Amino acid sequence: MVKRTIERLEEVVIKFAGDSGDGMQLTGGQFTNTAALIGNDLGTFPDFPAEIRAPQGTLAGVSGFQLNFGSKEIYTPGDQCDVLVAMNAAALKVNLNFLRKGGTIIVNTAGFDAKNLKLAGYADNPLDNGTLEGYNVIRIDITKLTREATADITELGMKEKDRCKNMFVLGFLYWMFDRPMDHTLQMLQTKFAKNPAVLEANVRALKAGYHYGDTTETFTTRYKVDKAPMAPGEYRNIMGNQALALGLVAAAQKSGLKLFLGSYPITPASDILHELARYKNFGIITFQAEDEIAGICSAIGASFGGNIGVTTTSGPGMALKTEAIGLAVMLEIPLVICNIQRGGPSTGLPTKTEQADLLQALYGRNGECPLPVLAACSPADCFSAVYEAVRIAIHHMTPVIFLSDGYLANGSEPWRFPTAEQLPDIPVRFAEPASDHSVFKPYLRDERLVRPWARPGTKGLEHRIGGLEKEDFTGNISYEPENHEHMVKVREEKVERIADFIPLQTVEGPERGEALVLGWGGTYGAIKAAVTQLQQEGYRIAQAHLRYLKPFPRNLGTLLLSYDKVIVPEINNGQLVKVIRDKFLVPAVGINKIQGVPFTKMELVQRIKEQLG
Amino acid sequence: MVKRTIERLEEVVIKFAGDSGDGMQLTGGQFTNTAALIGNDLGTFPDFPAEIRAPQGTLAGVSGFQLNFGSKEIYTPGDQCDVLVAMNAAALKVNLNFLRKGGTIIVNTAGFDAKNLKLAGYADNPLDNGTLEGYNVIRIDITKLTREATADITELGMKEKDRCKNMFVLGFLYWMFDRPMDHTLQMLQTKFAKNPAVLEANVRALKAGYHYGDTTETFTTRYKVDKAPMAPGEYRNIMGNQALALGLVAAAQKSGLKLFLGSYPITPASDILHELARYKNFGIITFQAEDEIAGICSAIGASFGGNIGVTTTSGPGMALKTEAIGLAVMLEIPLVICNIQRGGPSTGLPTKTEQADLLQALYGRNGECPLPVLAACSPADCFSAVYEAVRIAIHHMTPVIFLSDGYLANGSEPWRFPTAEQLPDIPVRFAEPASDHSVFKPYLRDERLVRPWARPGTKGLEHRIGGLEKEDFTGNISYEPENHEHMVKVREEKVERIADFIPLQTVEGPERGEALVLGWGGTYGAIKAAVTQLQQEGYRIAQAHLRYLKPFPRNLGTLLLSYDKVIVPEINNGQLVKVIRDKFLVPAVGINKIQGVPFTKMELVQRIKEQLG
Amino acid sequence: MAEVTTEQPVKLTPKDFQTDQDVRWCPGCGDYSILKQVHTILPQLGIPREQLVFVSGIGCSSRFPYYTETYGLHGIHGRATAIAAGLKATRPELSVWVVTGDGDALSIGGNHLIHLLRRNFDINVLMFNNEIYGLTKGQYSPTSPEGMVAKSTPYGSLDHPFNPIALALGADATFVARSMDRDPAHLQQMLLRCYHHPGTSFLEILQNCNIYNDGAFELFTEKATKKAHTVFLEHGKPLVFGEQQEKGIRLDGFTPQVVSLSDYSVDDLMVHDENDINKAMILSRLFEMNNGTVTYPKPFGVFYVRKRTTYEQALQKQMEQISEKLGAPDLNKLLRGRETWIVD
Amino acid sequence: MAEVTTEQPVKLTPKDFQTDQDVRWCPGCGDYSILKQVHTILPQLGIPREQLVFVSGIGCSSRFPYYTETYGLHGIHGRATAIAAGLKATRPELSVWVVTGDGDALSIGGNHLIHLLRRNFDINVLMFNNEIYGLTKGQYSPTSPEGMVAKSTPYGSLDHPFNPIALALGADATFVARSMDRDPAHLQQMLLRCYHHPGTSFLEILQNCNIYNDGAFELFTEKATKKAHTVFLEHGKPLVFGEQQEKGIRLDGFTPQVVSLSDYSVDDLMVHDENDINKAMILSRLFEMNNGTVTYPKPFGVFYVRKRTTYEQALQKQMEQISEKLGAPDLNKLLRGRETWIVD
Ligand SMILES: Cc1ncc(C[n+]2csc(CCOP(=O)(O)OP(=O)(O)O)c2C)c(N)n1
Ligand SMILES: Cc1ncc(C[n+]2csc(CCOP(=O)(O)OP(=O)(O)O)c2C)c(N)n1
Ligand code: SF4
Ligand code: SF4
Ligand SMILES: [Mg+2]
Ligand SMILES: [Mg+2]
Repeated sequence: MVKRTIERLEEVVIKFAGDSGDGMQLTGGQFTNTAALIGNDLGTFPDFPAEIRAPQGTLAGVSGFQLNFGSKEIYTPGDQCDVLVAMNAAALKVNLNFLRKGGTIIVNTAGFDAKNLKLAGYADNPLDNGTLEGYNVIRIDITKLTREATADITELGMKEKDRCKNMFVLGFLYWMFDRPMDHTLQMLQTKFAKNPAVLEANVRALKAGYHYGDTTETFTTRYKVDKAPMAPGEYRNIMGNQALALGLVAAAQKSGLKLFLGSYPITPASDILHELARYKNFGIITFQAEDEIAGICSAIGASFGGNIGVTTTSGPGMALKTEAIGLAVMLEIPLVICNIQRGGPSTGLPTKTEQADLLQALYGRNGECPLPVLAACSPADCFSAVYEAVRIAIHHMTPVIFLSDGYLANGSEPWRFPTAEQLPDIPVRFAEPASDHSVFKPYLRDERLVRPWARPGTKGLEHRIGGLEKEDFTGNISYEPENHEHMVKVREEKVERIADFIPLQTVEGPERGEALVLGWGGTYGAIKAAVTQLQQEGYRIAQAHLRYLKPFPRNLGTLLLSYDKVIVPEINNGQLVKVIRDKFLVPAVGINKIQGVPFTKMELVQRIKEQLG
Repeated sequence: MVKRTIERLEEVVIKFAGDSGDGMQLTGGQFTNTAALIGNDLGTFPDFPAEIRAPQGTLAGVSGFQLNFGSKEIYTPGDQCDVLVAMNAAALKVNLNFLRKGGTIIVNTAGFDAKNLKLAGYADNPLDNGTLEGYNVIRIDITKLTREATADITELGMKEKDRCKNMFVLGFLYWMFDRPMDHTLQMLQTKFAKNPAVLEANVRALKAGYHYGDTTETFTTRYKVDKAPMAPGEYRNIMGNQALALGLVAAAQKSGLKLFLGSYPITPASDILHELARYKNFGIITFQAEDEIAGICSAIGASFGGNIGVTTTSGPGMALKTEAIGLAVMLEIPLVICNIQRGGPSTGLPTKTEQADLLQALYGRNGECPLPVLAACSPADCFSAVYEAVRIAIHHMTPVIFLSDGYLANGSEPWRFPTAEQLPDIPVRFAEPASDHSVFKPYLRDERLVRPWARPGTKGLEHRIGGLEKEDFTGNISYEPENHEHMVKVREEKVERIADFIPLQTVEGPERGEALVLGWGGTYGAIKAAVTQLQQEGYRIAQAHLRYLKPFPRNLGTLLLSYDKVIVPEINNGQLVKVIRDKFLVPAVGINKIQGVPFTKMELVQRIKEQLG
Repeated sequence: MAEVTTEQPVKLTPKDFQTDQDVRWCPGCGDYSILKQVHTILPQLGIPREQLVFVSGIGCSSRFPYYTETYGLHGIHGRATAIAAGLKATRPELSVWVVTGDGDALSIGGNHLIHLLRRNFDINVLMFNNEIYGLTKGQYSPTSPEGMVAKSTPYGSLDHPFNPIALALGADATFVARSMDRDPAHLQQMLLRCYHHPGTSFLEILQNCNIYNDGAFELFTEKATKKAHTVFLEHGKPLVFGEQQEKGIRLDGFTPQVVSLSDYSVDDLMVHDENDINKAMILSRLFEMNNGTVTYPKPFGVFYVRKRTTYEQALQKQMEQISEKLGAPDLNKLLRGRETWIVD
Repeated sequence: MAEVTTEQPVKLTPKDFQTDQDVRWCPGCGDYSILKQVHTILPQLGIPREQLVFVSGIGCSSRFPYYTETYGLHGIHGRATAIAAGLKATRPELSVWVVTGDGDALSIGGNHLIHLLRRNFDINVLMFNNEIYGLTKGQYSPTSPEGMVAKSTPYGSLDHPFNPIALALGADATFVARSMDRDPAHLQQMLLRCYHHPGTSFLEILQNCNIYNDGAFELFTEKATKKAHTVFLEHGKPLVFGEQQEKGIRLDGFTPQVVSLSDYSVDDLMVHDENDINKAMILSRLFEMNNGTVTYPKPFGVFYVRKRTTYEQALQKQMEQISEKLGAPDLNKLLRGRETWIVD
């Protein structure tokens, strides 16, 4: 047996790519979980085709899953990949330019027959014509080997056996990166408990892949990626939408309130609805409404009823909700509106990510209609950020807009999940009838300018409210000029005072310097990676990432003045930068990318350098 | 007979106030027309009750009509009134604090009986208890005198006779301001042609009022307001919504296109629908849709069909249209969206004015979704501004948002209307099939980045477009990252290039100085009046009023830098000022009023002075 | 119908349901009578004020909650039904009422209405049909007759109107009825039926807008013509009407005929069966059959009623079943998920 | 139906209606068949491609326009009907088709659909009913059966579904029909009927989503069961069905009964009259009558059709009348208004 080198790597990016039917998401997910269990830090991002099921073998049908894992802190799913798995010609074509020069390609040679080449639009075979020069190409006839491995399972047809191809690849990669198969074997046991033949086929394919690496003499290098130095604790892997759903459930539990989700399906927000629909035993009610307007309006009804009303949506759905958001602002009831942003405008790029709904969140309603806006910065952060959104909504009796995006929603990362006890309390205080039986005043405010929440069914608090301008204190309809101005100012001030109840903005890096890179939302990881590298290169720059977009943390203005330059990278055409310039009159500049995909570290490094001159 | 003084006045403000049923709008309108015919410059504003028909005699039921007319240029309906007509106690109570000290009050004493006083919430009679000290009070039992004047018209009952009270007042005011009755007599002839008894009663009341002034010895002063030095030409009086409707009709005629209005009624925009519905012979199609979404969507269908699609609405309706506006931006079709702003947020103050939808117009959509935004600055300006909006929509193949407001919509002023020939051309060029029969490219752009408009029914131009991101040139669906960024930038740049086809921003006043007062929309008159006064007081300030809010005129930035200070008065909580600060990084400051009513000249004068320190 | 337990039997009077707000409808508006009938029946429900919620949209009619001393939400145009659904889903023990207009319910709110009806939340929908937009000062509505001259249609409307009863039946409503502002006794009876029906109750109330559409329903409300032009539906009773109760409705196949009781006996007449959807559908179109020769009366009363699980019942049952199956909620277990690892 | 004049008779083939875009539905999707049948009948209409416009909303089905070489507009979710109305109002000479899904038409777009139907624009609405949201990957829709387990209802849906035919009839539609993806000949026939009906044609097309709701309509589409579970409506013909055409539908009062032709003769059966609204309403609920004991078939074909002036006809007539009355437009006169004065 040939002795093989084992190379130690700090960080590896693998992209699994194949036809939609090839099971790449599952493969990637399994590799991810195994890496996590071993103790690597990681970040993942799936790359679904826009069509439900595009014809097999076509470019439109390619489905991918990217995983970045390492023995150091990982901030993103990775810029370029080190290893590309290409199950067919189309998968190679779509992904080749994301592979770094010198990287490894594992190809299923069976996916490069004449038909596949034609569907992928290759005139001749890239495996043979020099296209892949400079890469380390590992050719395996995965189809054939899988068939062989499962040859004597007579219960299954060829088609079913071929479906195990992905396990072969996974086995091979487990071998290559020296990972145990246990986790996946366990998963297969559970998944196919009722179907022993399929189970057997999958297990055989997995092991065949592993042993193929082990026994075939061609492959001389194996890699080892050690544990990452992560904060001690118990971890799980989590995707953004899942974290968001759990954050809502946790908030419901901790507040002791029922949570009602009124929602209408839309990519990439639907999974929150799907996820929450499973938690009926947590008292979570999900209501698939007839449209987005009914989604938010039913949530408003639920909030008026003394529950946590939530609605989830994306771009076009958000546009439809703006009238009702105005009502919620007038009613001053707790409500959480989650916008999982996607590429716009209009129907836009439904399956791609973007951050272009910030100005809509801040200003996209008729009239002066202020409300708090929060954004999550990583998949796992969706949990705590939405939890905070619920807390603010209840504590300050206000609708809150919570922004996530397609990248966070479908991306995943390790999460040191909290225990229920560690979560901050969400105290709820419903109004109670005055002891002197005086008339209830639904708009009598406390020092935070917050009005009482009267739960229908409570004797003595009967009251009527609506979307017309109302008299302060009594809530009666009022057309009085001065009252209107007063109420507009009070509603604004109420939101601004939330700043007294949120943390000051922190920075990562020097307290003053050449530049502050100011971001928000899903760009955190990429900015972090880029700024870290630039700091290592000696630049005196720092990073600040906003969770609170309205109100801003009290110290933001002072903070901005401590740097020579403020640079604002965004996955849009420049939105936060507008607000910063207006509010603080600093000549902040944007770095913008509007391609439906996140920043890569390297492009940020380069573009920040350009800004630093 | 006593000889009476005739006093010459430069400018007079009269407010007609009474119960909704008292016909004050008609009275005001008649006095206005007569003043206009005489050659006064003028501005008016009606002040409707919020209820359809609040109980008679209550404060909520008071209906008012304010008229400012003069022998000099008039910019607003006036801050305070010189003459108040109060038909009952409630009318007095609601309006007294808008009367200048020393002003004249004409009261109908019959409207101050015990019942009326109680309904108005007066503990005792203000006519007797000193409340009106310092005013010149003219008490007339108008009800009784009207009944007497019409006593022998046996065909009519008391109720019908009492309805002529307003004519008595009008007659009296005609006498007081030395105006001819002809115009009103004519109007009555036409209006009551089929009802001679009612005609007779009205004519008698009118004349009785006139003669009452003439023959009663108590009133010793009459006033004369001479012709104003207006630009020579033919004038008519016009309200904002009416001007807007005419502007649309004119644009349809001049472009040779059909105009389709898809709209859903909402205050204060409904009158545009009502008005346009009358012009069927101009090929105007009005469609009262089932909601605002259907309103704009049907207009989009019409635009796609090669017509001018228009939709009109206000606050809450605008919110509902934002998703469809996004579609129109993607389709790049001509469409005019008129938002007649009202008090917000939510249902807000439906019958009051506000300018708080500017940021919504600019940013209130999902994704990067740019379109031109224009605003009218006076009732008559609604005509030319909306005409320009149509021109831009067609010339640049883009939806355009046109902003007016409740104040402009219902206000009126003299209008030197153009002839059809004087109106700028609106050339329309539909795409034609290529002579070489090559495939039609719906997104092939010209040097203005404008795409061709292909009219369904044209052979060879069959094409399919929609709200998904599209490839430039072909218009095919495209999920390509670079294409998306390109298209986002192109759509933005296309709108920005409109700046090459609009006039540079002008200023009224010195070219440099202490301050520039920058406004937009319905505040023009009030700012003009205030700035004029301040200039007369010696301040070196100027006024610039924006018609184009996106794109800004090319010279705006330079212009702002020519003044020490930029002051932005708005009927909102500060919206244009945000855009100016962001875009030009000048420390512009706002003067804001959010009371559902326009600025008065004097409060602007004072608040600008405060800013000047 | 909502089940409610209270400490003590509640003794309320109509006056207890008046608020301190001035009622601001136009003098003479039909809304006043409806308000009065509602205030009259509310004390008869035997539930305390705090268990009642009135939700409305926008329109003259939608000002209703301000005038009723219960919990109330004056929503946005057309969305009262959607708001009420969310409230009822989370608070099934409350008695939820929607007050809406023909524009609010059938124009902008048409979709939420039909979805509410199919889902069958136990909510009582009172649709004030004045065949006009009152609040916005007189445009025609989706129930206005073709040719109506109104503010937005100076030359007459072109729209074929909805038949609200037929639409509700088409949307699988479980309770469909019609009454009018000018028949207090009947209206009260219908309101009580709405309350007692467990499921969405759709009640069309013809309401006179004396400012913008005065007299639209004179034929049915005025003494002189009412008897000849209305037929009051009663379960199990034959369809008899006319000045002297001298006419009836008979079915010729599926085609309703107006017959004289001098030619036919009462036994020949169609007998109303409020549980028969097919009959209900036929009756929903009875008045439309008017032609030059024969005048068909307009039916009032309950067209159709059936029992079907309410949405909130099904929801509650499902939640209980699932909870039983999955056990008590364990947040820590949920947060852990299925796979974890420990870093130390 | 749209009247069109062209210079020359047009001779087109189905191929002429294919575009250069790859069809991106899932392999096996029922949409392919529908596309094919539409492409098959289009050349039979005798109108040129440029006179045709396909408007759609959002959904798998709504991608249709991209695959059809005519004018096309892929709109936003639920609004195709509203867009089409504006197009047809201004361009009555075009033949306008709406392609929509059960979610697009009945969920978010329910309101525009029912308003389109009552207004009766001459537009052909093809609703692909797969009882699921395809494009968003498998949530239940307003036509999904109660209890359906889908992405958003892991424990079964609680919603009582719409009956699209009953809803359309309740909304006063003038043409209501049903067909299926798997019966090309019938589908073609129905498409042609839609085209030739002057007014809004509502055609429900049962369509198999083989990814998220495979086999939902097997009972009606598969050879083994089709004959026993479907009844094809033909005007003037008795309602016969069954494996051997051995069964029929008979009316007992208003209640349809399934009878065996060994017990009854064909003459006893209900005869389809597509102009009878009452019969159509009864038939619309036929399949719902299934209970443990008796199985009622699902009707296919034209349930109901009637002539009623189309909206655009009424509009055009009104515009002509007004123009005649008011005379040629005179912009200068309009701008002057009624009262002017001269300043010199
Ligand atoms: C989104 C929105 N669109 C339009 C309006 C304007 N609006 C208020 S009430 C109304 C119609 C009222 O008609 P109806 O529902 O019949 O009530 P009614 O006043 O006749 O009782 C309209 C169009 C609004 N408030 N909000
Ligand atoms: C405003 C808006 N809401 C939601 C969506 C997401 N969405 C797209 S298609 C669709 C439903 C599709 O179902 P259906 O109409 O039945 O079409 P099918 O895909 O089944 O053919 C939804 C919810 C959207 N695009 N826009
Ligand atoms: S406008 Fe009509 S419906 Fe509205 S309050 Fe007045 S009378 Fe009643
Ligand atoms: S998801 Fe279903 S409806 Fe959509 S294309 Fe695939 S099979 Fe057809
Ligand atoms: Mg109404
Ligand atoms: Mg579907």
